[in-house]
Amino acid sequence: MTDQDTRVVEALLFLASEPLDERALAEAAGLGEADVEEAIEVLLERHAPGASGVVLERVAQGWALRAADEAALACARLLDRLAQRPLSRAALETLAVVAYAGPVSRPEIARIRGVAADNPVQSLLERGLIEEAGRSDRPGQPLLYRTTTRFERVFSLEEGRHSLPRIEELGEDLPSADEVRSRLEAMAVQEAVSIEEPGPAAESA
Amino acid sequence: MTDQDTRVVEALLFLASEPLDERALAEAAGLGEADVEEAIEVLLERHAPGASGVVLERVAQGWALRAADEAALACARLLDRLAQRPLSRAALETLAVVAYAGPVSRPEIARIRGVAADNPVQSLLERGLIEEAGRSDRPGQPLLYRTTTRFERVFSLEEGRHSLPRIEELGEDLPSADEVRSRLEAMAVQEAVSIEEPGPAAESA
Amino acid sequence: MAPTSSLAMELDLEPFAGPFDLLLALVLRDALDLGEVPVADVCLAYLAEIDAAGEIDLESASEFLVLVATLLELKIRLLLTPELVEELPDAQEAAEELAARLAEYARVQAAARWLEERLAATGPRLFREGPPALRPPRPILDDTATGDPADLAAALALVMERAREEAEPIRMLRRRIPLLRLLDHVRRVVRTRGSCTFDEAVAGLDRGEQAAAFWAVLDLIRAGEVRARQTEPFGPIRMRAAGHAAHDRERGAAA
Repeated sequence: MTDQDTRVVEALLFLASEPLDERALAEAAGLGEADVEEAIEVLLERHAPGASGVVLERVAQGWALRAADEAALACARLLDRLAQRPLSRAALETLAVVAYAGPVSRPEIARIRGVAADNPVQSLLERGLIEEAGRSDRPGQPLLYRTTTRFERVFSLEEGRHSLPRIEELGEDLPSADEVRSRLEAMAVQEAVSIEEPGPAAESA
Repeated sequence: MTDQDTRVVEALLFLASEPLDERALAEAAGLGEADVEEAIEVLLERHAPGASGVVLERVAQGWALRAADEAALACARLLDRLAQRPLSRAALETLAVVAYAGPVSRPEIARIRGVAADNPVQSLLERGLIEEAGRSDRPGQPLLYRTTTRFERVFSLEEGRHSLPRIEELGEDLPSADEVRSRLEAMAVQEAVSIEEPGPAAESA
Repeated sequence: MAPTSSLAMELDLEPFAGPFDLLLALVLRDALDLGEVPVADVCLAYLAEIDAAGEIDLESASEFLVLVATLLELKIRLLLTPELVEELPDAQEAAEELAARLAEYARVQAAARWLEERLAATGPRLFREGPPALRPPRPILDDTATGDPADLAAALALVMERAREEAEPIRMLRRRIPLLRLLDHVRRVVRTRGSCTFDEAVAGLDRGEQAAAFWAVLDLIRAGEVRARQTEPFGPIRMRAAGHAAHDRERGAAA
């Protein structure tokens, strides 16, 4: 691997607007994958935080350049991104469903969340975090949605969806169906008691 | 001017999709123009041919980074590979709108398709299937896009837009792009609520 | 209109992302005695939320019905003797399904929280999403005809179809509210009674008519026929005929 090879790999990473894996880099550069790996090693130093305004990172199962964190504010100003509103809870939940269960259709998302998913799906489409992925073969053939490479970059998922934590790792205090069931029954018991003594709200109704 | 300022300017140049002049850089970075000029001096050395795969260049409208000449072949291979991937549905729809109704702006495409068009437009630009065609005289003067000669070759349209397949609803002869556009827009923004005057029966109810 | 139930105040329904969210929050709340959150209150709170939103999301409303019906089935089961429960085989199934769905939803919430925290921890990841400002020289360009023009026609037809679907007009009946009659009505009530509250004056009218009556009151105040006082937000609005309260006029002159 020569210095020129390194520069060619650097140029490819600059040109592409999506993460590239070692194979794609090797094919385009006309190099072996081992050479590409060596070039990446050199470039990781050259494009480390604090060394360059452009940082090389492992993301979405590939390699990509992005603006350094210290330049985030200036870049946001340039791209006029300051006005972007944070994701709503509905959008985050919908994104979680698509990321873990995708490709999924709108009706399936609605079933899982218990509420219509039209607005959050639209907002996620507009932000480029999810995209259409064909049609379901269920009745009505609803459109299916999956997460995008952009999603993996925004959330900094090194190996794409594989970098999402497994559901079991998300929290020890997640209730099991059995627990929820017994709590529901406890609620229903209380409800049965409260029917004999209606509260003021029930009275006024 | 600090090293960090230089890195911020570097990040801005990397992120921009058009050349930036000193004033634009100074505004985004929150620096004085003299500081920006100093940063440019440093970056010209860092991004000189032979030193980096990404070269800093002065062009008419300002400063811009570009893949080095020595990487030209590799870059061409990469772009061709990217261009050969199948178009997403969103990209194909956007391309159809530009082909039948172009030149159109991003806001117009979004209105017609009912969803923001930023990502598909970027991907079509990258593939060289559409290109910029001046600015609209509508408020905000958005950029207009039209299809390229490359598009005509890829889709074997010998007579350009006149070779596009007829769409029954658009009439026997392909109407002008203006007509197609205004009909599509009329369809999309049609008044969604119509208020009916009640008959005498409704009034008595 | 404002949620009357104390539960609604306490739960601050606004941030809830749907009925599952609400029910899960209730079910999982350890601190509170669950007896204090009867389903009747949940219903009232939900209705108030719908009322405030001004429109009914049919999908979410029907989900809510299913949810409440399941709770009621559970309750019935607990009130009945085991023999009678035998005759309600579906109740068991419905309760199990609801519990399973809520547990699944709890996992979605946890995943959403993880995403949110990830976003906060990594900060904005800014990258270029299109071609750079300058293209490299392109010695080779593969322009082989790989596209099918028929795909373009089909894509445009799809766009047109969707545009039409989305523009499906909704028909609404325009309601005529007899404003002048309401003006006369308010004027008559205030004159005959000398003084009364707004609620008394509009008793028996529906919501649209009440709104129009409020406009009528404002008009009568403007014309100097009626005086009105409200001592606190949402408090009763006391109205009196202008001629009937000389001291009111004095107070007004002093102010």
